[in-house]
Amino acid sequence: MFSSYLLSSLVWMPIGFGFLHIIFNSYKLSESLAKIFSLAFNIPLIYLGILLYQQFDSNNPAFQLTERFAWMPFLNADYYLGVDGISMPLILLTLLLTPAALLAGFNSSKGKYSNYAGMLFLLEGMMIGVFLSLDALLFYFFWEALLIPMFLIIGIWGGPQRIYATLKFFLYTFFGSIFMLIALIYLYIKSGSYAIESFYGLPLTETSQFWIFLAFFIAFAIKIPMWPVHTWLPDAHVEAPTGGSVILAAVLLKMGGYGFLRFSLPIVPQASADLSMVVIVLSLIAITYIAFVALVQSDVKKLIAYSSIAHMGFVTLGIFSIFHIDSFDLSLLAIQGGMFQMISHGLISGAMFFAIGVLYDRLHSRNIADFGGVINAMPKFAALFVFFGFANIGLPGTSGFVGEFFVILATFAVHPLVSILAGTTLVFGASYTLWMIKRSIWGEPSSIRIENLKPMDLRESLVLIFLAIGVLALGIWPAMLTDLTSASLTELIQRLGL
Amino acid sequence: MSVNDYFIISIFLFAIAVAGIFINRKNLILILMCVELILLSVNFNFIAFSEIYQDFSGQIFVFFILTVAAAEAAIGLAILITLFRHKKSIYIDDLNELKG
Amino acid sequence: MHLLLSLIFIPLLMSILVGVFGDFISKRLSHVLTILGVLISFICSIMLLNDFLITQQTQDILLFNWSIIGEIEFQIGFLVDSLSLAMASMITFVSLMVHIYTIGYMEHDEGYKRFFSYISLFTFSMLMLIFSNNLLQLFFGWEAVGLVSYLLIGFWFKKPSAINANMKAFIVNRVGDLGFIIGIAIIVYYTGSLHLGEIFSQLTSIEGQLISILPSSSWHAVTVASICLFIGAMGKSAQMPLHVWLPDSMEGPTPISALIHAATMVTAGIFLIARMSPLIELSSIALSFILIIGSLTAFFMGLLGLVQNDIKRVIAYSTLSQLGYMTAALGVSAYSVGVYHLITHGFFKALLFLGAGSVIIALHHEQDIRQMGGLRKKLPITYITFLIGTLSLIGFPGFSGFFSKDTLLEAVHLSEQGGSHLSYYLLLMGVLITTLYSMRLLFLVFYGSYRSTHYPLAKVHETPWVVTLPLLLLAIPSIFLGGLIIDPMIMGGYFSGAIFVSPENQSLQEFIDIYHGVIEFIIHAFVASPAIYLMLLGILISWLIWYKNYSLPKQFASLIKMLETVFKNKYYFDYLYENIFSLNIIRLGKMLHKWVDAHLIDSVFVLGSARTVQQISSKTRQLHTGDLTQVALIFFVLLVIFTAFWIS
Amino acid sequence: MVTDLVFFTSVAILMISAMGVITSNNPVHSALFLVSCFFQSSVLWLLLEAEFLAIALIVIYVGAVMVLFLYVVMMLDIRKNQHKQSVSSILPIGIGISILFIAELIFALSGTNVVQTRDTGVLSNPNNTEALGIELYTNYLVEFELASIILLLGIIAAISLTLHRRPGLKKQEISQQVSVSKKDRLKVVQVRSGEGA
Repeated sequence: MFSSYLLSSLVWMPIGFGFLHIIFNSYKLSESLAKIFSLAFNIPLIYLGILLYQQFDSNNPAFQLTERFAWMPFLNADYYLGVDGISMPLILLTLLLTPAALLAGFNSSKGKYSNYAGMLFLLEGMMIGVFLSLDALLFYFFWEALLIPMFLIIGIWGGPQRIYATLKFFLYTFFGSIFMLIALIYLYIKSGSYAIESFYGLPLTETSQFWIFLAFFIAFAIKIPMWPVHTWLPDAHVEAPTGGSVILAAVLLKMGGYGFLRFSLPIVPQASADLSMVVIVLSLIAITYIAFVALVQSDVKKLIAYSSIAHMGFVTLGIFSIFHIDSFDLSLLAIQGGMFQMISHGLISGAMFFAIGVLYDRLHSRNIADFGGVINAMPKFAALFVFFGFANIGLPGTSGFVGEFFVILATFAVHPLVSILAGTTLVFGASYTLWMIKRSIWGEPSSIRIENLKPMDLRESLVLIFLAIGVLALGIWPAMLTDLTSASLTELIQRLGL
Repeated sequence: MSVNDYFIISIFLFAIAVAGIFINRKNLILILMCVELILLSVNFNFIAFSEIYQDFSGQIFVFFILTVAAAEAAIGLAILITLFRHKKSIYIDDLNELKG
Repeated sequence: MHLLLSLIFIPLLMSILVGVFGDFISKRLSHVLTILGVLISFICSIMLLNDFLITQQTQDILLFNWSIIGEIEFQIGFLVDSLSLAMASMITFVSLMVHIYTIGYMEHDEGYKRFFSYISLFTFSMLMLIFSNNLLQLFFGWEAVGLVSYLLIGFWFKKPSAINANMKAFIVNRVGDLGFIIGIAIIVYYTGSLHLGEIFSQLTSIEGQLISILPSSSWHAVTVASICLFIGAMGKSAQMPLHVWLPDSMEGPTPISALIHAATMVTAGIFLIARMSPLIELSSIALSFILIIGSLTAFFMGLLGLVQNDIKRVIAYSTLSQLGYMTAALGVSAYSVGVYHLITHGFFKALLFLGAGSVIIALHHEQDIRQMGGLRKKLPITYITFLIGTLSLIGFPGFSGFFSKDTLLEAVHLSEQGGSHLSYYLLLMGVLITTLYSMRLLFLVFYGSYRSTHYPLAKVHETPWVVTLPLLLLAIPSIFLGGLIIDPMIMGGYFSGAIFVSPENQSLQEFIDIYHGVIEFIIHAFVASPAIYLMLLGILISWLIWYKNYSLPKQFASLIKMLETVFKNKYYFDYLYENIFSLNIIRLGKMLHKWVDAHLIDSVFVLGSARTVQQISSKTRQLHTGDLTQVALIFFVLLVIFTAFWIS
Repeated sequence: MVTDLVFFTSVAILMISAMGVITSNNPVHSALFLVSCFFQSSVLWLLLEAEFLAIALIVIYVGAVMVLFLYVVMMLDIRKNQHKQSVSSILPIGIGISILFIAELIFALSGTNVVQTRDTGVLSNPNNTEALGIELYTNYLVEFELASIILLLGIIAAISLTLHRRPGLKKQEISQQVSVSKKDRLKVVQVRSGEGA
């Protein structure tokens, strides 16, 4: 049964689990039982993920395993799901990171674990829904609906300034989405259907392309986020609970990049090409400017949040460079770099935020000055933290390297300066990450609390080791991801006529 | 005297009742009374039309209006009493919870 | 193939075993495992070298496809040729010696197992680097050795100076890596491949291309690519102005100073340029650039060694200076000579470092040479081996270093490359300076009287055999290796398959033509080159100053004082980087964060829009008096208006 | 002629009373003026053949609703000096708008020509009360029942709104007294011999 409605199961099963958890809460299910349930629920989901991976044909660029039913016939909106090479890795990422986020909330859910898990499952289902929807209205539905659980996660389990942060997060992203909705409605009027495929290749005038691109761009740029609409991210991350940060950094940001690949590029190729230089410049600003800003952060979560922005700069840089590259191979390299960076950043930043959560649970501080000499009390944690730090820097052998490497290589074809500016991340990324590591991990224990830190427990080590293996595996053999995406991205580039 | 005169009575009664809402700064009871007056003016219309068209519907409707108005008055006064218990006042200027 | 894989991956395996399962194995087992790993590596590399010498066959092996993007193949594979095998033999041998030495040096350290895990990992990374057949893997090894170097410099992570030094080392290296990666990008852009063989076969597609990085200026792509690659090499091989990390890296334990920061990792830059010789050869501007940088480094960094009082730092500056020599050799297209000097230097410099380490252990972690003296009698083995190392370093005739340095000087002398005359004289002066600081170190440490007050001489005794054995084993190649391999390596064209020298840069050939054996080489050195006399002069001067304590004439004193301030401040490079670059970057970051992020974007745009809404609503909220009559009035007014519409 | 006289007298009193309702300062007076209004309306409705409704108006409004009003007015003890401002600031606008409204409606009325149909006697055959009753219990039965439910709801709502439980009031809870069990009241203590107080 699951195999014939695989995609629907992937979307609705987590949502069902989410509601189950909320029901558990109202029946006062014991905390430990809820934890066991929440982990057990992941088993069928991961199994579905494996099924999906097996059934997916990576050589086929088209949408696969599609399910289509009439949903709102009067609007020509269908319940239409499908998976291709672009959404496939993002779904796997979501499936893998949600357990990490669940585990992160075990001791920090303020006694409301059941609700917390419920929200995360709802979020998971909706995120998968965003990646699987092939109907614009359905896409929009999931896109907006997932703000609610995220809003609640930050708003209920967040830090002291959580109300400000949630409102900022919500209003920022909501503001962007409105424009996207307008664009989608316009496209619906033009094409007569909400199916995304029907938007592809619409004969749109240059002016309408421009406005549609702009509308999409605002929505996706805020989500990803790009400079200068990035300021919600540090605040949201700082106030979010660990699990919320993990999901936010690992998956939510990727929706922006996914949107560019699914909507902006194929629907309005002309406008994308015309405005690509603007995006490239903004991405370069994100990469360089944000690095400076990250360097001076005293809050470790803020630092990682800023570094996320810089890393996502590589995603947009890679995606939009393709318009300025003559050679097909290098175009593909650029866009693959962007795609790879999304997945890799998901793993690495997820792990970084998780690791910071481990420290936060013990010290109740995110201030770098309050750390220092953590290695003395928690050597294994320090080893993993330094490992993820180096993955964040983009050390070859970790997944962080691949995306940056691809993009830097490919953007040389755009202009040498682009490549050099993008390459400065090698220096600046190393600077802020190592400086942070130096102040937090190395050195003598800065206080008695650091000396008495208790080492990682099994739950924490398992998550971090698991993510570390993922990061290493992708770094050592990136082909397992690039092969998955290659057919779809190739088709995308060909569709653009480059 | 013609049936039109009843309409004019109705109009004046309505206008007086509405003006009563504006004039009165004293208490809510007066507003409730004005509402009763407004209902009365409406009833006049129904009855007049009933007479004009020789149709019972108008009178039936007035019958129902009377029923509902009675219930309304009872509930309105009950609310008023509850309100008075909470705020120790039914002075209109004190009832500005909706102030933005 | 199996030999090669075990050569490279067994150290990795051992490193993972010891690193991950360190809690479950004893100290003894951890060093046995890693030493066994490196020993296997060493044996394999000797066997492969032997095979190669017999068959003369270069092998290019594909391990797996890392990723294939369109037509661009990112692969992991190995290139087994003369260059990589020569390097591998040296690396595995030095690494083996260092492994053994570490048993003694780190005996009482908490991080004993961690250390062994790191150095085995380093050996693996270095082997990945040198055996790589493509730029991707080369970059991987390049960064991996950087990582291990970072971890090892900060090995004693409680020492603030150590954790500062490791961060500095990594970040400075990253500046170089930026150049490297841009170089790779240029090469991929023009040739569409990362595989070394394919790149070299497609060099025509890059030759003659112009790149304009800044508007209104354009350079030859070859030159830019070569210089970019060389910037990478400058970072790793600590050439001016990216040298600042190397002296600081001496904060790490001495064995790694010997292994990483003298013999192997820092020579990766030299290796890279030698590896890329077919590309570099196409640009004489790049060659001149390399030559000038190299000779400047050789001269100026040597000078700094004169004023250092830390035994390891003196040797570190000596390493910098020697790396400058190698770079200069590359600059005159004498790649084989560069690599030759690299190999001999690897041995005697490792010997010197390990010897210094031996002194340090004997004096119970005392590194200041002002606190030493007269240790000749107390530490006989260390003294003898240190002396051998020093003689080899200063190029005393007959010693290993003599051959490589003399060949190098001849190559620069005969070269017609732009800047080669200046370089030649800088390098010649460098010989004098090398002798001065080396002999100063020798005299201050082993001669004269013991000066330390807090560690009595009576307690000083020779170090255990695990320390002295590597010294003795390294002393042998430090004496003989140079003489033994000069014949095949330089004169016999051993590198002909791996290194390409374009016909117009064949200056070394003249030297090869007049070469008639080792003995004649030594005799020729006395006749043809002033280097040997400068060396002898150096010994004389240093004997006078630091042995006889002959004070300098007054008029020199003030000049020397002034120079000393400059030298002590290391030409103000650190000042420039730390106080001007770093500080201003942080200041810029704070400014951007405060003014752009917090004020402009957040206050003006984000909160500004919120504030505008608030202001508008605070005006409109006054309409909501909450007055019932008013509500009723509005209601009624609207009723009147609609009625008016309805009746009209 | 007599009808005209009755009509105009009633109208005059109705208008004066209505003005009295809205202008008098004392709510009791207002209520009494309102009673007068209802009486006059009742007279006028009689003229319109609505005998039953006229009587019902008096019974319901005068007899029940207005008494309720008076009760409430008396119960609440509204002090006369409570109001600081006896005339609303928006009074001129209110009156202006009211006049405008009157003008509008009269204008509307003058434009239409309502033609009175001949008296068919439907409304008083055999008499108004019976005719209305027949109509109500046949054609409007469902609505009639609904009206009763509304009244019921009104009763329940009024009671539940005004029912006021004062905390701290001492009173008997019989249901609780009855449902008491032994172990709530009785505690068996084992007293060791020789240790008892």
